[in-house]
Formats: sequence, structure tokens, C-alpha cells
Amino acid sequence: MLREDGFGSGSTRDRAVDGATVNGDAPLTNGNPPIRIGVYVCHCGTNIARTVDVEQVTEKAGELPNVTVARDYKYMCSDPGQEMIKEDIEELGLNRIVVASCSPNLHEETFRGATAAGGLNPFFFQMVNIREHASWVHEDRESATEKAIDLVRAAVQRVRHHRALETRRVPIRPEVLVVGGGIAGITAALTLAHAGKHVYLVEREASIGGHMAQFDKTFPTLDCAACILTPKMTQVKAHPNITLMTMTDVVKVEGFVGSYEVTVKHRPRYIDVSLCVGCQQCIDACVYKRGKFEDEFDVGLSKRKPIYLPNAQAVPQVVLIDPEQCIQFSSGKCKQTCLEACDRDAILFDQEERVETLEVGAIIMATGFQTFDARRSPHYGYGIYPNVYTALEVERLVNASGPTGGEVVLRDGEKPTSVGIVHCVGSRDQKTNPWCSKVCCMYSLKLAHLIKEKTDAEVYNFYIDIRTPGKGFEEFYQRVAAEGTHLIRGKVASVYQQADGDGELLVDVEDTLAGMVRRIPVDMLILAVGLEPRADAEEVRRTFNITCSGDGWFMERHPKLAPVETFTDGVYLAGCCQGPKDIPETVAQAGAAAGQALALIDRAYIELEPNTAHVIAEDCSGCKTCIPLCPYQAILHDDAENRAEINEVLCKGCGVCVAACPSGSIVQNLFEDMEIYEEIEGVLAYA
Amino acid sequence: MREKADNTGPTSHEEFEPRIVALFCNWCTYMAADLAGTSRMGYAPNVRVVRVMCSGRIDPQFIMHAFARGADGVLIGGCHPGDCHYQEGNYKALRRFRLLRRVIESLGIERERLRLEWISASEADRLRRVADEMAADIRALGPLQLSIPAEDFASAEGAGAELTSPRIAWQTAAKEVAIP
Amino acid sequence: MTKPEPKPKVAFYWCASCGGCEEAVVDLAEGILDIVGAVDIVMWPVAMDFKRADIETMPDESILASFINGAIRTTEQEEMASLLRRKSKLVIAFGACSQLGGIPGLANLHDREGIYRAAYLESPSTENPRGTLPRPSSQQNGHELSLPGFFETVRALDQVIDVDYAIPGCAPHPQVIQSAVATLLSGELPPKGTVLAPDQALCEECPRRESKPLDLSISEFSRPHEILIDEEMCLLAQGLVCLGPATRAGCGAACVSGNMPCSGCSGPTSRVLDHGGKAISGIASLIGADDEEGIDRILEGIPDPVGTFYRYGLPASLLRRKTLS
Amino acid sequence: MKKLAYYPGCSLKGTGRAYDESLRAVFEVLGEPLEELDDWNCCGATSYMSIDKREAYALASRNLALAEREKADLLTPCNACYLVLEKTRRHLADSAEMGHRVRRALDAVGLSYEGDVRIRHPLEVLTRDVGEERIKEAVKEPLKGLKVAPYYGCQIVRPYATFDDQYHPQTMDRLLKATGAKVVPYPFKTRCCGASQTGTLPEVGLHLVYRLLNEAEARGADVLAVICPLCQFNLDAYQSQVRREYDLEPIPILYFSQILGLALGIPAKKLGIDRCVVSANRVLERRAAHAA
Repeated sequence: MLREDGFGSGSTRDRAVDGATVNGDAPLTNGNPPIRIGVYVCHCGTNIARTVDVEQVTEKAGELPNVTVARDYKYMCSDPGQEMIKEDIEELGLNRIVVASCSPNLHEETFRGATAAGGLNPFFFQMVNIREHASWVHEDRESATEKAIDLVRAAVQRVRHHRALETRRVPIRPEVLVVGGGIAGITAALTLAHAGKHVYLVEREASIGGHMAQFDKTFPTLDCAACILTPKMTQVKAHPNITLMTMTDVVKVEGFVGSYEVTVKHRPRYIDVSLCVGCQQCIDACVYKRGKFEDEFDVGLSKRKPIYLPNAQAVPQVVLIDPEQCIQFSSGKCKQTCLEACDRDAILFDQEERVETLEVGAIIMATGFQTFDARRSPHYGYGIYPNVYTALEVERLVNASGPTGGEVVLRDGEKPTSVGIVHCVGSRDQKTNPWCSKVCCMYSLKLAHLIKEKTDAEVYNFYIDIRTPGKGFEEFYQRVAAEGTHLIRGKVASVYQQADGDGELLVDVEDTLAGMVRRIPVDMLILAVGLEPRADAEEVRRTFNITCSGDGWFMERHPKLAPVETFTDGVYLAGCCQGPKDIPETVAQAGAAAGQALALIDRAYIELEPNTAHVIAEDCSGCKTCIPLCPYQAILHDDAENRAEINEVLCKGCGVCVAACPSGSIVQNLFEDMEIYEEIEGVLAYA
Repeated sequence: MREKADNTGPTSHEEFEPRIVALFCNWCTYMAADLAGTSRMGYAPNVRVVRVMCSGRIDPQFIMHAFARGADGVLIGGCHPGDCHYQEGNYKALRRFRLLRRVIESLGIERERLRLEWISASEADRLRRVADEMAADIRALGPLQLSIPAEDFASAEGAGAELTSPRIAWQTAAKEVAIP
Repeated sequence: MTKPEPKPKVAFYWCASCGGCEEAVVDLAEGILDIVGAVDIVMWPVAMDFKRADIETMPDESILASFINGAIRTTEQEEMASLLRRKSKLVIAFGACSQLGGIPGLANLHDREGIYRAAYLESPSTENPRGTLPRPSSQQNGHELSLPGFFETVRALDQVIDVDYAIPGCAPHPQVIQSAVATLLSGELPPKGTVLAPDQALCEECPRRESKPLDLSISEFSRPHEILIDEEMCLLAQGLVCLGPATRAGCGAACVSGNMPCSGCSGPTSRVLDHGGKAISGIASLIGADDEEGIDRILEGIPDPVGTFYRYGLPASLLRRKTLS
Repeated sequence: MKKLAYYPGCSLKGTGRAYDESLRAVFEVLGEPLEELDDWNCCGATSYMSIDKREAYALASRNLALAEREKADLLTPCNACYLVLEKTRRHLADSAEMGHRVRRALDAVGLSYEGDVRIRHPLEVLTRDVGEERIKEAVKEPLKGLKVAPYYGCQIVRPYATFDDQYHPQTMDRLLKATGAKVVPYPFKTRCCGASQTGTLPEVGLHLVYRLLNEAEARGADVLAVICPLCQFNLDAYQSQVRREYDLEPIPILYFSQILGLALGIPAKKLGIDRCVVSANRVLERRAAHAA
């Protein structure tokens, strides 16, 4: 136990504390009510109890100074568990509560609530994490138990110094920023807009729609992607509560939950969006007589001109100019036939980028995914052999509005007679991406079906496992299997062109069901590339101050209980930026994210953790050390009084100034020096 | 409670299990420790986590207090540079750490006993590696022996057990800790 | 006629110290006469000829107050401190060495053997061909001679005996002494453990405090002899390691007024456990670099961090000394 | 470039002597003469690793310590040595426990290892540090018209692909192209050569040899270029046996360094080309024809 005086073993106060071990309720300091602590140790079913000897922890806790009662219970977070705390406070006169269970990130609020329900200030509570930090990470029962006891002792010592605190409220602005205009962002934006909230929908491409707009049919129902997506895209454009910003990047995010200041940059499209009606006469008039540059929407399978419409269903239905390709930009000597063709004078060669600041209360991230670059697995031959395609390319081939008008043909225009589809390309592989991309099995089966339908080719699906956990998924699999698609369970070892073949590919694969190695010749090989975080996800997450999990997807606050929240209050996740998802899941999560944002906004305020810092004026010498250290400029120097002063509204509670104050004159609520000293000593005191 | 007394610790390195105090920031490294838990990623049980909101809250006194109270090692965990939840608290932690380490080393404490690591919320695996590594490093070093040899005080009167535990100095004496 | 009330008995003693604390008492000038007149001094080695035996024969707690300066380095000092403790109602640690270990406490960076070697064998001015080292007892001409034992570690007074109050400083400033004595004589004793000086940092009374910028960021540290020191500007802002922000006030910023940075002799405020640690925290936080190399480059300007931040307080610090191998 | 300590390993002192000779000659001509690591010892190869990891790591780490003492990286041409040393380096960096044990073992012989040594392969050094441009400039007798199939083998790309792609390595292709030779598409460049089986299960091993050589023949290669002494021996020495079972034309198996050496104008004798079992005359003839 920390002694609060400086003088050897003879201090009276010291004895008072030690004496508390005898009867458990001796006063800590003269003149104050005795400290009476209740300690509750949770079994968490068997989650904790299997590895930590909960009874022993409880017994040891009961022997600690100032502990009036120590109990263990199966589930402390359950109603009876919380009720137990409440009753003990009332009946035993407890004035401090310690619960040893899971991470405070999960249940600190719960138990603060139970503490308050018993009539105590909720901050007379301390949580001990003996699940995530002990039972789940240690095998050895003895050392896990010992650790749990240490952590409980630390909390008991710490909680004695807790004070009653009040939470602070800050108002929430009602506007929401949605980042990304794929199906996730569209759904979230529409949900919020329908609820009467103003939404800024920011998309970096020239059109919203995202990956879904590139697909032909969607599994397992085979309904047409465009038919279900396009109406939503137009709705976004038309909705009075949505400000749509395409070709726009978020460059800076400042502020905090309730009042974020977001700086966006509108890149020039060299077209006046308010004038262009998408008649495309400028495109016809372009000095390039036919397309010369790879069309991004068609994944390079068709060519377009420097002035173009992003795709037929683009929203907004407005053309743009690629300055890298347009002759006017490179030489300044173009005949500018497009300018003549445009009777609305919508073409603006001198348009410049524009920066704007938006004020919003919440942010929804819907930045999506990118497909795995098949060149990273060169043994499948992509980029080496022309007839190896990625699935996204084939999505365009089978699409009626695609480069071949929906014909599945090889690069030389021939129809393939045999087609291979390799599953799990880039996925479930320690060398590339370890995760299952979730959608590839189903879209591969869909492509098998469509190709069979369109070409009557022999189709071989090479898979590791077929994963069909979804409504109607397994049934679709059965249907495709019945159609005569070959399903070969085995990983493709290598793909190569025959020495004397005419582009025919040989696929070496172990057929594990037949128990043999097979070499299957195909005309066309489709790689079912997985989903992965966008290349700039790391940069984006820094801008928004959120976290990525180890695999690079944006990290949710809790995998089960807070799947759309992030660790940054007021920032939510929707769709594949959080991990691979199919369309229904994406839509569901986008709705959930919008719902969370609504719940936040409609409450109109948020309660903040009262862990702010304050200067003890009579102790401060006005040394000004703290002033430049505060990242929020929350500390001012009062020249008249020669004191530092903290504006608690601006203070975010990091505690940098507290640690730095050379005379120890700044105090941080919930993290006072003495509380931390006691906690450190508690984990170290040898039982 | 028993203080960690000099020369009474475990006699051989094989039996010795180091005590490591881990001062983790709430947003990155504490989260990584939670993630290690939800991922059932085992690591050395020697590490005891004490949570602060930001690595910038960590006062060198906490570290010295930990050593003085029997820690064989202290691990500071914060967000990667540029990732601090509070923008730049981790830089302050780094500045203090670089100076403190010079002092700690001048006082004969091996550098393996004090580490600062940037561990993001997703780097449970890194946390495990650092924890295991530190436990192994310190196990090899043996217990931290701070205290003053007992024979020095054999004749001293009124000294006794106090001598092995660094005291709280003068300074806390005048003020009572307010217990509401 | 009633017998006059006996004057309260007071003792002064010095342990491992330089004598500066005695000077500080004498520096009270005529002020000392009031004190001498009011009390009966029973021991004061620097000025009066009392012996240990005189104290030993006194009843316990018969001395009102003992003022002990200097750190505890030898067995004799420990014995005398214990003796005075027994005979006194109050013991006051007088000066930095007694309160915190002081300059002699820097010896805790070495062990006894190293100190002996340096002092008796290796120093350039030493002439000791037979390599004689001090021993607690030795024979000479058939007589047994004894010397006080030499501890491995220097301790502050309260690490050896129970202490009631401290008067800080190296040496305590006359003003601090006067107000401390006034407090003790007032009859209203402060809580045990009080340091009898203001509980704010030195910037409070620093003449240069207004020149300290609000956005200080230190890009280079210098030592006083390395630069031309501006006589009005905040010293920390000039890159000098001034411990004023972390050190107890009371001296009137005497060193700063003499154009030298505060080196911390008055110890920390009551809210700080480890003076050096807290000073490190405050000063390092202001370093103007965010990467290891940049920070280290700036720290090269503090070549002796322990001597800088623990000049007066190593024995009283949390870690107390360099570990013994 | 950090100093390189040449670690030939045992094969290059025996069956793979031509590899040693040609490498020394090539690096000499390129102005980077090889300096052999003083007092190197056996890497332990894969066999020791499967018997006792700790001792195997200790054995291999001695070479790392010797290199570190000379402030050098290790240049390791043999695929097996490369893999074992790289594995050791990684393991010592990743496992604190093993690191301590090995350090104790090194300490006992007065050595230390702090982890400051990289394991480098001649392919990497020639493509990255020396560079194809310098090599192209140094080529005296371009191998125009010579068709080469590049064969990398297993251990250089598996399990660690340190400097080249695991499935589609390119460094040797680039070096061979720099000599003016034509590199034929050779899809089997990292498939098993069967060396571990030819001794124990000849029918399996010889079939694997056949497949590699047959594919090279189908692709029109005049010569197969290799980088591993075990591959070289296996593909070269067993050809007569393979021909008893399968229909196959003899094809010379040369180290990439020998082919490179020819282009640099180094005499065949100095490159150990006469040490081949299957005559490499057709390669030499082509060069002669071109020179004429």
C-alpha cells in the first residue's frame, strides 16, 4: 500500500490502512467515511473460469484491505449479477465497486450503470480485465490465476482514490458525411436522407455505383444488377437531402464526434456539371475518331476517347475529360471540335480544383474494396497468357452493355469451347491474402452458369471448398452442378501454354476427389480474384483517425456487438471497407450504419467520459510547460494570475499535460497520479 | 504485503519469472491486448497491463515507481507515429523515453528492461512477440536487484524493512490524499 | 520569586555535508541572536564544545528540536542521528543533503570499493605507496584504533531515522530558515512531514518568468559555459537546463538572479515523488523533434543526465542508487 | 555495396566445382573478385535441421557470426546453403528463446551475432548490385542464337521468395538475356528436379528429370541453365539412365555463371565447362560459329 506520508514505517495513517485488512472497513484518512469495497469476480460461463481459478481470486480479494465483500458469479453482466451489486451497495453500505470480468471496452458502461443504480456515483467503479488479458491469453491455470489476482489487487488499491465525477454533454450536428458512392454508400445516404437528415455523399470517381454497377447478374437470384441499382442511383441524385459530390476526395478531417470539420477537394472534370445534359455530342465530335484509351469501367476490355461518359448508366449523367489524354491539355493545339459540338457551352478547359469545408456530426465510411491483382500469383498466368482473365473482366464480357455486347469470346473473337474457373485466387493463401473473400464461390458459380448458357462450353470450376452459407446459395450450387459444370476439388498448381499449342492453356491440378493429378486443357481461364482493402486504405484511415485490422480492412469497434462502429466516436463503417461482403450483407450493414448515425444525431448530444484534466491554481507556478504541449490548444496562460488554465470543453483527456507538469499541479480525472501509482503497485505486490 | 526484498528472490534463473508492468495507451496497444484475447493468442503471462488514455500520459515517475516496487521490466505501448488518437501524445512519450532511458541506463538498469513499442489496435501478434521477447530477455537477465545490501544496515537502528523499499519521499507528506 | 521557565533545548548536528548549512545559520546575522537568546543550545559541533556523552546522559525527548544537516555516509553519522532522534521531540532535516541526500548522494553512482580506489589510490594527488585503505579498526603500536564504518550507500536522513520536518536548500536560504523557525516557534505545528517552504515551483518567484515563451520548443541544450547567457531571458528558453519549473520555490530564484540556471537544490513540490523524473518529463516534453534520431541529437546537449536531474536528490529518488553488480 | 564474404559450401568444393570456378571467374571479370569467408563451416543442410534444430541453428549461425565479424554479408551460391542460412537468420531474429540459446553457444567459442548479416545469392547481386547494364557492357561475345531454358529449382524460391518471385522468377532470365542469348518460355522453371528421389526411388526421380528435360527440348532449348549444384548433378549425370527409359535427346546442363562467363569471353576451361557429363560442345560451337 502506498504510504501517503514520507516518514518510514511509523506513520499512523499507514497503520490505519493496514489495519483495514483486519476488519475491512477502517477509514483511510481521518474524518472521511470508511472505504468499503465490493469485489465481483465473473466466471463468464467458462470463458474465465476454465483458466482462472475464480474462487481463489475471490478469496484473495476478500482478504485485501478495505474490501467488505468479495463474490464470484457466473455472469456478472446479467441482470442478477448487476442486481447483486446494487443490493450489496444498499445492504452492506459499499462505496466502491470492482468488477473483474472482461474488457472495459465491453462492459464498463454496464457496471458503471449498476454502481449508479445502487445509489453511488458511477465513477466509484473500477473494472478488471481478466478475460481478454488473462484467461483468453494464457494456458497455465496457475499463472493466469496469479495474474488475475494481481490485476484485482491493483483495481482495489486504485478504486480507493476514485472521486465522484460528472459527465459532460456536447451537442451533435445533424449532417452526415458518407464517403464512397457504391451500393453501401448509396444505401446509407438514402436511409439518412429519407429520415430527414442532410447527407454529403462524396465519391472519388466520376459516377456513383461502385463495383455493383459493373456486374451483370447478381447471385443467387440472377436478377440484373443495373435494374436494381440504377433507380437508387437516380434517387440519390434527385433527393433534396443529399448533396452529391463526385470526383471529390476527403483531404482532412478535424474535430470530433458531433462536430467534424471535413475538408474536401473537388477535382476538375472540365465540364460544367450544371450545364451538361449528357447528350454525348462532344464525344462524337472529338478529334479522336475512335476510342484510344483503356476504358476503366470495362476493365480495359474496350477503348474510349479522352472525353467520355463514365458508363451508360452513370450518375451524374455528365461527361468528363481526362487531361492526361486530351490533346488540348498536352499540346494546347487541338481543334477543340468538342467545344463547337456543345451547344450548352458546358466544356471548361480552365476549370480548377476547388476545396470546400463541410461540417457534419457523423461520418459513414463506405469506401469499398479492390479486387486482388492476379499478377501477384503469376503461376496462374495472368498478364502472361492472353486468355487468362479475371472474374471482373468476365463480368463485363457477360454484361449486355459490356464491350462485346454480352458475348463471351476470347481476345481473338473466337468462342471458347472449354473454360476453367479458378476459385480462391489471392484468397485463403498465406502468401497473398489469408482470408476467405466470401463472394467468390458464388460469383464463380454464377459465371459458370452464364458462360454455359451463352457458349455451351465445358466449364471446370477448380475449388478448395465450396462455401454457400446464404439464403438460396446452396440451392444455386446444386442447380449449377446439375447443369453439368465440372466441379474439381483441388488447388491449381500451375498454368502454362503448350509448347506447340495455339494459345490453349494447360491447367495442372490435383483432383482430390478422384485422387489423381490432372492436366486439363482450356481455351479460357477465369481467375476468381478475391477482395482486398483498397491500396490507399492506410492513408484513408489516418485521415479519418480510425483503425485497420492486421489484414488492412477497417476495424470495427467490436466484432460482434459493435460491428459498424469504430474506435472513433461518430465514425461508422458500411460495406466491404470493413471486410468482404456480398450485396445483401452490404446493404444490411449500410442500413445499420445509417441507423447508428441516426441514433447519435437524434439524441442531439453525447455524454463524454469525464477524464479531462484541470490545473490546481494554488499549486501552479505559471511555468508554461503545459501550454505548447496540448494538441487542442485547450490550455491558456492567465497572465494576470500567472497560472495555466484548462478549458475543459476543449480538453480530450489525453493527459499529456498532466505527465509533463513539472510541479505536479495538473490532475486528470480517472487517471490521477495516485490512482496510477496504486495500480502499478497493486500488480506488483507479491501475494 | 511483502516487499520484494533483496537477495531473497529466486536463486536460479530457471525458476525466475519476471514481473513486467505494461503501461498501454487505451486506443492502440490496450486494444491490441484485447484483440490478442479475442483471438486467443497466447503470450507470456508475466505482463500486467495498466491502462492510460495515451502514452503521453506516462510520467517517468510511473516507470521508476514500477521498478522501485519490484518490476523487472516496464513496457510502454503506444500508437504508431502519426496514429496517435490525440494527434501527438506518442511523440511526447518518445521524447521522455529517450531521455529517461539514458538515466535508467546510467543507474545500471539494463536497456532490455525498459521498452517502448508502437503497437496498433490490430497488431495483437506484435504484442505477443514483444511480450514473449521481453519475458525471455529479462528471464535471461535475472531479477532486477535495486536494493541496498542488507549488511550495510546490519548495525543500523530503526531502519529495518523500510530500507529495501524505496519510500515515498518527503514531498507527499504534507498533503493528505483526499478520499471523498 | 519563581524559578524562571527553562529555555527550550536545541541541538545542531552535521553529518556528510560541506559546512555550508552551518554558514547558512551564521548568515542569519543578527537574526541568530534572537534565536540563541530564546533557546538553550545543547550541541553545535561547529561552534561549541559539547560531546556525545553529554547528550547520552540527557533524558529521552528532553531536546525540543534537533536540526541535522548532511547525508548519512558513515556509521557514526547514523549513530548520532539515532541518538538525537531519541533525545528530541522534533527532528528537522536541515538542507538538501539531509532532506534528499544532496551532493554527497551522487556517490550512489559508485560503490564503496570504487570510491576508496578513487580517493585513496588513484587520484593524482594521492601519495599512498602501501595502498592503505581505511578500516573500521586497526592496530598501531599495540593500540587498537577505530574509524567509523563507511556505508556502501548514502542515505537521506529520513531513510535512517524518523524525521518531522525538512528545511530545503543547498544551503537553505536565510529567508526560508527564518520563516521555518517562525513556524516552529508559533506553537501551531504543521502536519508531520511538511517541508517548511512554499509548495510551488520556482517560476512563481522567478524574475524572468514573463520572458518565457508560450510555445517553447527546445532544439538545442547548452551548458552555462558554452553560451553567452542573456541576463533577462528565461534560461530554459535559451537552451539551459533550468530545473526551476520542477523545483520548490523559497530561495527567491537566487541562482537565476545570478544568471545561472536552477540546479534543483530545494527538491520537488509535495506532489512529486521523484524530482528528477518529473523534471525529465517536463523538459523532455518540450524537445523540438519527433523522431529518435532528432531527439537523440538534441539530448547530446545533456551529457550527464543523472548529474543534471539528480544533483541533489539521488538517494531520495525512487531508484536511490546505481545498481550494484 | 556492403562487403560480401563468399560462402561456397561443400558442394562447390566437390561435384559443383564448375560453379565455383565459373563464379570466381565471372566476378573477377566484373571487377568484384570474390573473397572467401575465412574458416567457414558446413551449413548443416536440410538433414541436420530435421534431427536437432537447436544444434543445426547453432552450426549454421557460426557462419553468420564469422561474416558479422568481418562486417560482411554472405554470398551463397548453393541453393541448399542459401535456404539453411536464410532460415537460420530469420529464426534467430524471430525467436528470442532460440536467439538466446544460439548466442550462448556462440559465446562459448568467443563469437557473437547481433543479426546484422544478410544472405545474398549471386543472382541477386548480379541483377541488383552489379546490374544488367554493367553486364551488357562487359559482354564480349554475345551468345546470339543460343536458346536457353532457365531452371531455378526449389530452394531458392521456397519457402522464402527473398529477391525473386516465388512462382515466376525472373532474375536468371534477365541475366541470360543480357548475354544476348534467347530465353525460351519454360513453364517448369521451379518444378522439382527429383534430386532427392533419384537415389531412393529412381523411377520417380528419373521421371521428374525426364519431364524437365523433355519440356526444355519441346521448347527448343539448346541448353538448360541452373543455379543449384544438386540440380546440375541430377539433371546432368542421370541423363544416360533417363534415355534408357524415355525418348530424349541429350541436352547440356550448365550453371548460369558458366553461360554468363562464355559471353564475357572467359575461356571454357576456366569456367569448368569440360566437367559436364553431357557434352556442352554444342554451346561452345555456337559461340565459335558466332565469333567467326
